[in-house]
Amino acid sequence: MSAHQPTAAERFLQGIIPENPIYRQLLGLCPTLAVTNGMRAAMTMAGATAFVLICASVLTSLIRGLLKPHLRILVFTLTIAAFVTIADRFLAAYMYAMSKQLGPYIPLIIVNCIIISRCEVCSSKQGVFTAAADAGGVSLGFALALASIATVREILGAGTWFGLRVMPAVWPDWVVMVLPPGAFLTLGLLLGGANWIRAAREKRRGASRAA
Amino acid sequence: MDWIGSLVLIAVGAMLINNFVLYYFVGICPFIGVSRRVDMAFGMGLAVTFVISIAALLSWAFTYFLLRPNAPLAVAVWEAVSPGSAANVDLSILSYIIYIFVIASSVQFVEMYVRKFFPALYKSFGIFLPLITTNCAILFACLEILKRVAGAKPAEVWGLHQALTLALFGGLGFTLAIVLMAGIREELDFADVPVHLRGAGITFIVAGILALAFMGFTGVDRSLAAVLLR
Amino acid sequence: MSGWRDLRSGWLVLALALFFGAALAGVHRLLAARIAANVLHETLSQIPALVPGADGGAPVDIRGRTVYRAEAAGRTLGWVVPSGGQGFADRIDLLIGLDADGSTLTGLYILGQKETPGLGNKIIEEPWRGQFRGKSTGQPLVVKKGDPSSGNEIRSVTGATISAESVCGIVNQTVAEMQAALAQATREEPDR
Amino acid sequence: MSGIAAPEASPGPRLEVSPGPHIARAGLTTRRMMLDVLIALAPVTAVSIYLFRWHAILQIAIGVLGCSLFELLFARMRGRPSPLGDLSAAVTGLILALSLPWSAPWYVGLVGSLVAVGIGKVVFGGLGQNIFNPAMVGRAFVMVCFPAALGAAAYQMAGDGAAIVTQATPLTAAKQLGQSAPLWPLLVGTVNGSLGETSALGCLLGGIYLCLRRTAAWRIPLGIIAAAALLGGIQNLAAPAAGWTVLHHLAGGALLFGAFFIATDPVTSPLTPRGMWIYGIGIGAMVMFLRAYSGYPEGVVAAVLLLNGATPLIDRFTIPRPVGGPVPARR
Repeated sequence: MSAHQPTAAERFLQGIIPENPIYRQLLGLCPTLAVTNGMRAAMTMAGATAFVLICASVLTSLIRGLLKPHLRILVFTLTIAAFVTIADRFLAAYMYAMSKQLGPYIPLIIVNCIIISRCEVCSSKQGVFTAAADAGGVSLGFALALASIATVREILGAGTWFGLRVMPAVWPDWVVMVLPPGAFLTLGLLLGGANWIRAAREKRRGASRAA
Repeated sequence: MDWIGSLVLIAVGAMLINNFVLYYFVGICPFIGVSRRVDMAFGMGLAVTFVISIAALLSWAFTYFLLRPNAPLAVAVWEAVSPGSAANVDLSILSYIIYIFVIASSVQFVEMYVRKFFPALYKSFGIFLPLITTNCAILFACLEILKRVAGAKPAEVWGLHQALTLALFGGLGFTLAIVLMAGIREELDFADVPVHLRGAGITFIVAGILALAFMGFTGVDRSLAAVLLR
Repeated sequence: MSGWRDLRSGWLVLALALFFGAALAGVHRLLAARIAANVLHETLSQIPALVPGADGGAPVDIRGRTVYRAEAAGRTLGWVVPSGGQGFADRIDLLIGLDADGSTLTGLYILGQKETPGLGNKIIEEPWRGQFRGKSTGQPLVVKKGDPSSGNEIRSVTGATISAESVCGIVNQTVAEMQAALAQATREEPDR
Repeated sequence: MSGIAAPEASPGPRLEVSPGPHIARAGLTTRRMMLDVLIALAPVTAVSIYLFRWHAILQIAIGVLGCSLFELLFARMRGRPSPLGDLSAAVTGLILALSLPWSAPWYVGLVGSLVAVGIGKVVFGGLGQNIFNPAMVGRAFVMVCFPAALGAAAYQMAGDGAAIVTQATPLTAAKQLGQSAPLWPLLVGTVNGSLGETSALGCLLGGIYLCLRRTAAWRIPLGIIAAAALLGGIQNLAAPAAGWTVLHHLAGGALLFGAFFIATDPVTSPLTPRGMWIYGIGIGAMVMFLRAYSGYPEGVVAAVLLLNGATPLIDRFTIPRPVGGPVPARR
């Protein structure tokens, strides 16, 4: 590996905020909108996605020397679909109620662009350790993004967080927040907020460099 | 009339009430990515509708004959290999893998076919076809069909006509949503949208308002089917 | 590229397919029973609440319909019938408890629904669905706004009449079908 | 549609027809137009205050003050001058308040104002650039958000004020109980309903004023009323309901209020006469369709939002071609 290649630790940190899959890259939006009406569902989804992403990254990294260019995507898809099936069955066996609640969104991890893009961009070109660190970082970034959206939606929409009451009893639940329109509006506004924070930080950094 | 009622229920549900994009959030990537121009959006919508219908046809056939518990073809194969062992054949664990290959190959096939026989059409929407493989709307339609074929009670197992209705009207609903969005986004090119909300942010907000408007259709499927069943 | 080389370069895919096939077969072997038990448990665990006195049950097939016989000490106390239909927003799936001859409702449980939160989804709450307990199945149930006055009336859900009527409709239809099936089953096997 | 075959059919230069910026329609006359709308809303406002007493005054105060406050706040956040002078926030707030039931809790109007101004207007760049009618965005949001406070049952809460406030609204009564109201109260407005929608004559009076002043384009309300009357007539022929005539279809519910005061918002409606007809007829047909088949008793909010969303497309396909037709392809 050449000197300018990012190290495993850098890869890990990159995925969390600077290259956050949701806020920066706008990937994997389908589960981001669909399962963020509560923290439990969102975190289960984040866990399942992390499992598939890390397993698929490690495996593609292991076999990266054997990959033929024209069969690459086929191999990735096969790998991801197999791991998703495994995750799906484990959820159905050990978290049946949650698996029922998440419904089709667990199998839809197969077409989550985050995973295939990490396989393509990173793990098919890097060592196992780096690939795993990258997958871990991206998973963490994905989990944080889901948590931010789910926090807003669950607290406003149901007055709870992880199912525990956090709002005072007089709080009138904003039902729309746990329904589809609330998902779109929350993500839209949070994206604007994230851009604003980033712009403000860059401006400050630019100002301090000038001074 | 009974089956017309059931088809209306599925069609209206898939297109308006439980719109693939605005209710189930599937197909968001092209909805955000290819909604800058109305003609492009329309092409994408048609391409998705086309592929989704073909994928639904194939996945229904696979599910019905091979993947559901005690599917006829699976049982026949088991019987042929070792007679008497087919009491409880269930290949549904292979569903996801088979669907994703069905989708990938139908996209390939559609691309080849359109390029060969409709070059003009290919020129305008051929570029979208490779993108569609990772469009979750298509896998979602396959999964809905799986639920209605493998998970349903014997009397409620979906036939091919129901699967195709879901796919066709789901695709048309996607087309409707993406074309509306593209019209709005063309208009927004002239608007003074706050800089941090430009692009994806405002698109999601518009989608949220459209989703609110589409909630007005709640119950329409039920009433229309009731009228037809009467 | 020739066909033969295509095939040769595909060995990795074949190997992976075999590997994943084996892995999935293993997962299936390991978990299938447990998943099936989860599905069954979802219904079986409701039997004591749906049919008073019953402590368990088993799925049986009555004229092509899977229902659950609610038992105590081997005696049939009633039936738990899974059913479903269109609600206000989406499909409603429910379990209906009936006594042994199908003449009285003994309980109602909502397995799955997507009715409006805070309004239509009140159908899942005990104060509303508890009304069905003890209702005679002699005549169809009807939804009434305000307090029910006669035996076959069910109080509506405030602001969500359609959800309430949907549930009542599903119950009425299922009970009618079940009664017919029970009558026919008894005629065919008089000793049961 | 045209986009698919176009590159093949015309190898010549492609002409792009794009809708003109909306800003041209706001400008100097905004304040006058908004003042006109406020004047036109006076009759229905008076009727609602007469019927619902301090409930109506409270809702209107919350709506107008809420919208103005949020407008000011967001302008401050974006570093823009205060836009309150153009009165558009007041109009949004008044329409929002008039579309609520008398019994709505105070936070409904406040949340509605926040969403109407914030999500309906400011995120699009402010007045003149919004795609959807702000008051209807706010109304739709609270309708889905607080179903218990805004559903059909909420109108019938026991309360003080006149006796009508405990009746079912005419549409709810017709839809759920099959009862029809006598026509005269529907016209005058002595029935239950959202604050501003009860009086058909009040809506007509204000609406005709708006049309005469050319603040509202007459084609839009006419299209809505014509489509609703036609479909209502067909519905009556197909399934006659005792005493529920075409006039009931028009006067019961929010159809006239929506037709004159909401659908005619020049920012969110089409620019061309042909487009206005399509838009108006579309809203009227959609309202009747949703009333007949959706789970909600009324469909004006959803119909207006849907056709607002389709307005860019309507404009796109009805903007006139250049004189002499499209440029022919060169051989």
